[in-house]
Amino acid sequence: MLYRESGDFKTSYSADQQTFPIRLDRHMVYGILAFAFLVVPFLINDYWEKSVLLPFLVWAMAALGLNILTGFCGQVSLGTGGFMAVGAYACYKLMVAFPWLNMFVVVILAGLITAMVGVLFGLPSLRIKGFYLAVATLASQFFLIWLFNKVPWFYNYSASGMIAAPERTLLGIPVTGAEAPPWMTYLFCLTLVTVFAFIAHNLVRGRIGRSWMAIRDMDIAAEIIGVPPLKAKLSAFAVSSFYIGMSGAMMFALYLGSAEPSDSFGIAKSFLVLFMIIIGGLGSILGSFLGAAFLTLLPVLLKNIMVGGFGWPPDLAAHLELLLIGALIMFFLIVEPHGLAQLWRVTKERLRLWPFPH
Amino acid sequence: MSPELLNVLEVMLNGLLAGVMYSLVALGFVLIYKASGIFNYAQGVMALFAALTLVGFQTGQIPFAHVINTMFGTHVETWGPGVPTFLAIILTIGVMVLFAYLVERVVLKHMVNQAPIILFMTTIGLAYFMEGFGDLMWGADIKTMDVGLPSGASTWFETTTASWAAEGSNYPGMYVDMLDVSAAGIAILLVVVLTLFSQYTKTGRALRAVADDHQAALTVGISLRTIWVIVWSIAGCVALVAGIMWGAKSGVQFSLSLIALKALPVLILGGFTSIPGAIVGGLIIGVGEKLFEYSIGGMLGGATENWFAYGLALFFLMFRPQGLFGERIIERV
Amino acid sequence: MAEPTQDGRKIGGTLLEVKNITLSFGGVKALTDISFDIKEGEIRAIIGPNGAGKSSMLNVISGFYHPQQGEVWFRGQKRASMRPYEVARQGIARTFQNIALFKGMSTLDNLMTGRITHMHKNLFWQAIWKGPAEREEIAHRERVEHIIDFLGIQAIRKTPVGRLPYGLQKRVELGRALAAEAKLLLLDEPMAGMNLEEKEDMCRFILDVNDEFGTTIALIEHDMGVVMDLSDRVVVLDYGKKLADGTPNEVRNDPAVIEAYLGVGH
Amino acid sequence: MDHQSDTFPKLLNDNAQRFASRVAMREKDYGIWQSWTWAQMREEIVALANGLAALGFQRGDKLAIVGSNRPRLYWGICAAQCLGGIPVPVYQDSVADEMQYVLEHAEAKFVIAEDQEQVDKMLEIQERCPNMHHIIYDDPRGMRSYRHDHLHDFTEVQALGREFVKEHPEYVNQEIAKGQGSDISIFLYTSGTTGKPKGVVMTYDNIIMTARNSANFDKLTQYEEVLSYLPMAWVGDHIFSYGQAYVAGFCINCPESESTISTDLREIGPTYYFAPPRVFENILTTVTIRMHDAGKLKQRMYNYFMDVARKTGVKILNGESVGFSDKLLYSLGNVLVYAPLKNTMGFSRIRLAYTAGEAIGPEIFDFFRSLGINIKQLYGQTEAAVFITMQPDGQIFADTVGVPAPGVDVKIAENGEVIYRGPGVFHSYYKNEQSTRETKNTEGWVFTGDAGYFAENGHLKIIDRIKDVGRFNDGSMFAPKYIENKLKFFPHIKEAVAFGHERDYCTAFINIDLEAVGNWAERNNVPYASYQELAGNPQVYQMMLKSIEEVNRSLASDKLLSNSQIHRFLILHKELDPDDGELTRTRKVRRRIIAEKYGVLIDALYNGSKQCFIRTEVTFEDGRKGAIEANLHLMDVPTFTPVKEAA
Amino acid sequence: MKLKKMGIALLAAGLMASSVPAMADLVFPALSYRTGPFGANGAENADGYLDYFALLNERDGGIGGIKIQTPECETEYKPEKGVECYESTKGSGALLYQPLSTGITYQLIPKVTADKIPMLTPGYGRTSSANGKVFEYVFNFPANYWDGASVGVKYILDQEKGDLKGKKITLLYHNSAYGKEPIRTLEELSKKHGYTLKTIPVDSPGQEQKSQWLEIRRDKPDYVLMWGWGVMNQVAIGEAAKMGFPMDHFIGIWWAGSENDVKPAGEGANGYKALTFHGVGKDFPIFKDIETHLVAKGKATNGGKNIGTALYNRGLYFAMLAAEAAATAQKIHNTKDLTGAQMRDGLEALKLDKARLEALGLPNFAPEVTISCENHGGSGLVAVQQWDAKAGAWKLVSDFMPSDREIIDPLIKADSEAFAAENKITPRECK
Repeated sequence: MLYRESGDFKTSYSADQQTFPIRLDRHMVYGILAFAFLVVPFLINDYWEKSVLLPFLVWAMAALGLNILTGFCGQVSLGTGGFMAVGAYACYKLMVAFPWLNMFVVVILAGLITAMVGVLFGLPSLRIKGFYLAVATLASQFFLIWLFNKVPWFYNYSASGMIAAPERTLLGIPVTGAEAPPWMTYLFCLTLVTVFAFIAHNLVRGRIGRSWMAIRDMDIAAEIIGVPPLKAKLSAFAVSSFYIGMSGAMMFALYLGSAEPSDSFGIAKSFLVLFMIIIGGLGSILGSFLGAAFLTLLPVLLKNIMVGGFGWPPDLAAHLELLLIGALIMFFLIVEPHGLAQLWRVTKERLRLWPFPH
Repeated sequence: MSPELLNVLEVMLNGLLAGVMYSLVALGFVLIYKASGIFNYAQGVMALFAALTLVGFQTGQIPFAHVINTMFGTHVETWGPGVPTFLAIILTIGVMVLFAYLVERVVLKHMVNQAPIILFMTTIGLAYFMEGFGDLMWGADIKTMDVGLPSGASTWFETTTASWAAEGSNYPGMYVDMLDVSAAGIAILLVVVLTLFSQYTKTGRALRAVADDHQAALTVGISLRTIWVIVWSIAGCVALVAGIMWGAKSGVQFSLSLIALKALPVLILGGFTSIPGAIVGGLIIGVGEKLFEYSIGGMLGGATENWFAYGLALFFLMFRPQGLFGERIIERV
Repeated sequence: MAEPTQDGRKIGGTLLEVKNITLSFGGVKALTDISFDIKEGEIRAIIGPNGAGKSSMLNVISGFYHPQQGEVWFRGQKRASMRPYEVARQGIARTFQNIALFKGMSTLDNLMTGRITHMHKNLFWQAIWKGPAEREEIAHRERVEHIIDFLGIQAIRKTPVGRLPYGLQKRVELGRALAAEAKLLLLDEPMAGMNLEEKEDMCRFILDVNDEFGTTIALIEHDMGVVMDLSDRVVVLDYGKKLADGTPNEVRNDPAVIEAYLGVGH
Repeated sequence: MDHQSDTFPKLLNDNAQRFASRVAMREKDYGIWQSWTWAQMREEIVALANGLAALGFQRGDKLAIVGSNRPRLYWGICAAQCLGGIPVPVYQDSVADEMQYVLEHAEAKFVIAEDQEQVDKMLEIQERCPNMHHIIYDDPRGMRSYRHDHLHDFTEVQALGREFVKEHPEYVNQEIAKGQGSDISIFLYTSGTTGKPKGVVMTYDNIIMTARNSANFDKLTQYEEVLSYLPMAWVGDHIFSYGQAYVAGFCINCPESESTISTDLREIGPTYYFAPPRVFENILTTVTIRMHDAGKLKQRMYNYFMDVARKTGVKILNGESVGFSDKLLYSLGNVLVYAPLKNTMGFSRIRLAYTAGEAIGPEIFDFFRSLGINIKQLYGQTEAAVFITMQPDGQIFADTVGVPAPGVDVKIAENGEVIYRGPGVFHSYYKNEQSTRETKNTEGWVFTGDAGYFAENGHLKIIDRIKDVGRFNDGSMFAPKYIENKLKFFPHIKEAVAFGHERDYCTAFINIDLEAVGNWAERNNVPYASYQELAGNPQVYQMMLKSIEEVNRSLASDKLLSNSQIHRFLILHKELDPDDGELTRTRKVRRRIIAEKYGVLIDALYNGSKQCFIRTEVTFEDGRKGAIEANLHLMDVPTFTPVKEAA
Repeated sequence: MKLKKMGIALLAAGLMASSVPAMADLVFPALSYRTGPFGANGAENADGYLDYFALLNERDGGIGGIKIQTPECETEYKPEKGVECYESTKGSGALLYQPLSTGITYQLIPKVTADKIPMLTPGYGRTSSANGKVFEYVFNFPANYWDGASVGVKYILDQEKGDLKGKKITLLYHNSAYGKEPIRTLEELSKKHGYTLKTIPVDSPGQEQKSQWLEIRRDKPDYVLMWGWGVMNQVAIGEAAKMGFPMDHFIGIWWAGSENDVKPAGEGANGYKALTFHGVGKDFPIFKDIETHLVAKGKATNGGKNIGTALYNRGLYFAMLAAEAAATAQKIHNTKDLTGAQMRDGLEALKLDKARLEALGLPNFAPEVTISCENHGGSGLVAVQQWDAKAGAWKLVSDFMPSDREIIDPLIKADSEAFAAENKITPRECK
């Protein structure tokens, strides 16, 4: 209905394979980005920052990462929480050891460190496949959490074993710590997520992305046409862990401000991110965002409606919330097993064909 | 025998018994996976739900009392003294069968031919749903599970083993929990019953056929959907057994659902499709993690069991990627 | 050296040679002492009844199976035991008996994946995209577009291959192998399961590929008629052993072949 | 335009300077729209011209163009004209024999063929065309093993030209300068409903002046986008995609292939568009069918807003005043229905669309106009270089074809025939003095062969071919085409043939539209295995009956034609097909052939029988011949008493 | 299109925190956790907390005549949810936060300081926040984990007649930040008292403790201290009982001292001890008020089914501390409506003596509490309670004993100073 594609034709390959080939999509994305970068910072307050926007951005980053591994390369991982912890602790150690280091650099370095750890734990994927791999990645989840709990060096021997983000500034404005204004942390995360979402898109549309997808769709055929499985799988683990590490770093330094391994990065987080990409859509960048939005916003929404709106006792609401989320997840998987991204694709297709049904 | 050796034996014995407890949970996973290819993450929550239901019947709780009270401002809690344990178990089995039926009707029916990971995720959704549902139905407080199983240290075993130790070593004897022993007994019974069931009943044979070939099963004359209901019912009963055992250890509470995490390494080690695998896997994991904690864990600062179980399973997988007893994955071009 | 055939194609020297290949799976012999060669520019067929070891032979050449005995010589050099992707990088491409396309990708992406051995821009450039990576992508896109044009699959360029009918999938798979611009193209039953029209199309494509690009082709086929029309030389396998080797005419008149293959009334 | 270049090569030079960086041509190829600016296109054409010269192409030589709309073939036309040669575009779907006649008749020395398929045809007829020296092909696919000395790859010819120009740098420029407006520019062969095709000889003045006049009439600019998909041999394409493009400097877009035209149309979104009525009809049919599949709510929305559009859309387009609420409703409809609909059809950007060749159904005409698509009718023929009459903006009527085009005089001869003269009037029929004299009198008036009259508002109305207009036995007028058109306005009727000349009453053959009726069958669970079975279905008969009754009702109200009500009809068991000679290539009914072939059926229609057996020869797509047999039902239709006062 | 916009507007509205109480009320947000693995404990605690404020509203018309609002927010014991709860309630004029989770406490420490809303974490949270000079808005009186550890050892010392030389004490702890809290104190104390300390971690959730308890069985320690949480407690107590470990030598921290922890073990748990910093049982006058003003009117939270449990009493006590501080603040600032900073002043001037407790209907329920600007941690008086399985009730078996300040104060000082240095906080001067 909204699409006017007539006359929107491509005269070069670079136009044909651009990120948003349809003009309206492009304009919509520009609009959303402009809104997110130029308008939201003026509207944001603590509540929106901490309850809605930062969690969304942090989880979107993690979902991007896991989607690269699971959605694009077909390797199911339940070690996300552990890798986020690596990112968080790497970030903490870097912040403490190099207080002068720019926060962007810190987060990216934390991601790189996580990428290395990811490669290490990705090695079994060469032999183990499917659910066996999924469960095997739990080994990394449990081991990493145990490690960060056990080795005091990671938490700088603090009495409690908690790590807390010291204040760091960017352009003279605090970006971590309690004094950081909401718009600053928001913009920081938004910038990272935006940039790396585009990078993720670039990766998946090119040679590397295709080698991942080839492995995902049919690994033997992929190898026989010249995709080295070792390189493809490990690069997927590396890139995926890089993103997850950054999200862990963001979660620790900007969103929560402090962290403790089992509370903040437990196995529940691994499942949560996996859910995000499945509800959102495997193998879809957009899906990562939709999934993250769905699963971070839905509970807040349900809670506000049930407790705030209907005035039900919080415990009842909490149980009901769990029940509803479970039911909604099942409902979505039944209705559209390929996730919200597919739902959007179908909707878009219908809008493009409007008023025709097909 | 030296006390050290006896200590090792004691650790191993307890490891074996702990392993049986893991197997009890893993068994439910295997049953469903074998028949339908669904990796049912909700198995742990099913155990919790079954245990909650059992206790609820035993103590005569009114389901959804809290909801009713909130909505109508009443103060109902129980409807009476509860029913005898045996009857409660029967009733609970009934509930689990009903549950299996509903799961098939409402959820699985729509999920035929979906990718395994989607099915897996659906069961996690189911797990969330049941956690919420169980809490709403029976309340979130911790309940005591008592079905009259023996519990506590076996003094007979303690004194017997104490005599094995060298004179004067002041060895107290080996510890073994009667609950664990009875769990092992029940597990054996369960496996025997399941084996007999699958060997000597028509339904059982159909189940085996389904595991081998979905098409073939249809020719046996039982619809796939019926088979799914049966399998989920059986898995529900297995979950009830696991719930009773684990509930007796820790009380019936939310954490009971987390036993699924203890069963996962057992599963990958034994193979998703093998009932003997679930048993042997459980034993290996149980002994392995206990021995590791006993011998090396302390040096690493302890609490190694959680990850070591997975590490051990991973180690086995490197040699057999389909698990010890799993069906061999054949790669074809 | 090069001798033109009657229709003006050039057949050159030996491109690939297998020598005394023996392959067994846990005691069951799939191939016994097989030797033959493939000359540059020719269409070489491997035929034989079901279970004759044709696919195993192809799998040996493409590095998926490693024979217990025997050697594979490619472009005049003895080949070490290789992983399949290394074989691909040497310039051997193939299709599969049961279509092995990447179902989640579009036709275009499947063909682009075929060019993976020719693309080299690293992760960094890929991440930035604008610049070298995009240029490389476009350069290869152009070549792939020519293959799309060649195979007449423009209309399904951006369709996910999972949605295509069987015949088209086969064509896309051929396209993917072509995209690799390999020296040697192995086709595993390219016409299996096709109707007459599709078979004719596929024959045309195979001949055209050989003709236009001068690609050497080795193919396995069940349909004797097709093979005889298509190929320059035929090797016949039966129960893992070589029965005959020669031009279609020679093979057709070989008594052993008649006995083992034609005699059974296919 | 201050300067008045009088030949296309000169216009090309002008455009290459005026619009150097504007895109002159695009072609969908290798997945994207490959583009050439005017400057680039000139370079290509000049290289080709030089190449042709190098191969020995002389002034006055003929260059046949065989193939579908490809840039290179268009370049071939201009390249030949550069050298003072005469391009002869040929209908590409003609079989070899038909081509042979044209090529031989035109004495074509050079051929530019599109691909292997066309080259094969050329090679087949080569021996019978002794003049044909060189065949140049555009697409080398599959032609590696062709070993013929006179076969040239297009790029090789251009390469040859680029060499040639080094030695003769001024040759082509000189040749271009030699050309003048009165020179022959092109031969356009008419398909001809009867007999052999005639080669219409056109001068540069004919084409260029007509193109210029019409471009001014409709204010065409260099910003237009046109999709060229109609046969290059047809005068319409030559004017719209060549003449007007060179004059106005706008861009021509060639589709990827015939099968992708609708996609390509949608992608390009032309601003200026020509299509025969049947194309618009097909579009409407498709729209209707696709909307049938939509949900209830959507259908109701669509129907509601289409009603709104019919009420106000046409008025808005005609510049009439419309109430505010209607305007508001229309703009809402525009968001929800019209604009998306135009988008899916590829008409979002359309500024001007023309239709001609046949009468267009008023419903179809109004449908498009109510959506805001400025579709107009024109009346023309090859001999006039298209334009005889055109509809000026704001004076659009479905049943008339407009006022005389700029510079054209039109009048009605005594016998009712429309005659005209003007700048576009053709030079002559090639090698056919007699026909030329028969068609064009000494004063320059050309006989159209159409019967028509001027309505009160000064617009021309065409009834039928003058020779087809017959008389019933009672002496009243019988205009078969008029009746057939009325029938064909129903979406489920694809073709109709009316009979009645020298008979007592009117009868008709009906061809069902497989797409429309098939869709209906699917929706109503009517099983059918073949076209024949569907055509014979009693329910289908009932459907047709209803439509024909409606036609009768409307005919009854026309005082001239009330006698033409259809009394009996049958549904043909096979589609009328150009391959069987039943239709012309432009899908006009060949009455004589049909009358011969289906004489049995016609007799049956008049002898009152209820059934009739028929056996027909058919030609299959691959050229094989066969026969089909059928037992057809004949059906009576109620007729109405003529209304005295025409409504 | 329009639908979509409406959807977005609805979504935005739904995401906004919707409860905005009248500003005139005193707001004490209740961050509770009633679901998840620890939900059973959280529910009891929250019931006590809410009931006390409800009682004040019903009986006294609030504090100083101003009604109290207690918007409840479910944290699920998760840090992120806690932060969300904090952000969604702080705008409504919240006076004091009691997050009931150490994890959430850590998230909130910098935030409450920035927002100038005091936070009270009795018996949990960051131990070194007892230093009021550094932690201006964070309070953790009346006792913290280190007090607990110290008093635990002191109680053992009393049991062993003042001599711990050669004795073996084992700490069984939840392998998390919380569980590791007492280790340093116990190590320091072992140096002082000469006992051998062994620490055994249990990984969360702790359903399987065979290894740990076999180890304890082999080691035969004289005492086992337990820093457990959730299912770990129930399993540990069960295992101890089955192995025949003398239950009266098994002492848990106050978070391992609820009815929930002991009941599943049945008779076996008899004699198990736990630390506490407040009284147990229903034997206080205030429960009569609760009965008449709440239960009878159907206003008790959850139908009053948790009244009198250890954790209910704790919630009650937490609420009472808050209410008293608010009353104090009202007195100091001579205003009815309070701000966060005024509330802080109230907390710092809080004085709860025997008389006041009696007046509140809680005679001898807890030791005296005196808070000051420097001392946000209170006196650290802790008692021991013991489980009587037959009666199904806890009873106090010791007095409220002071912790070993010699050991603890330097630890607090060191940790808080490190925190100050790390976060560039200049400790404030206290008048």
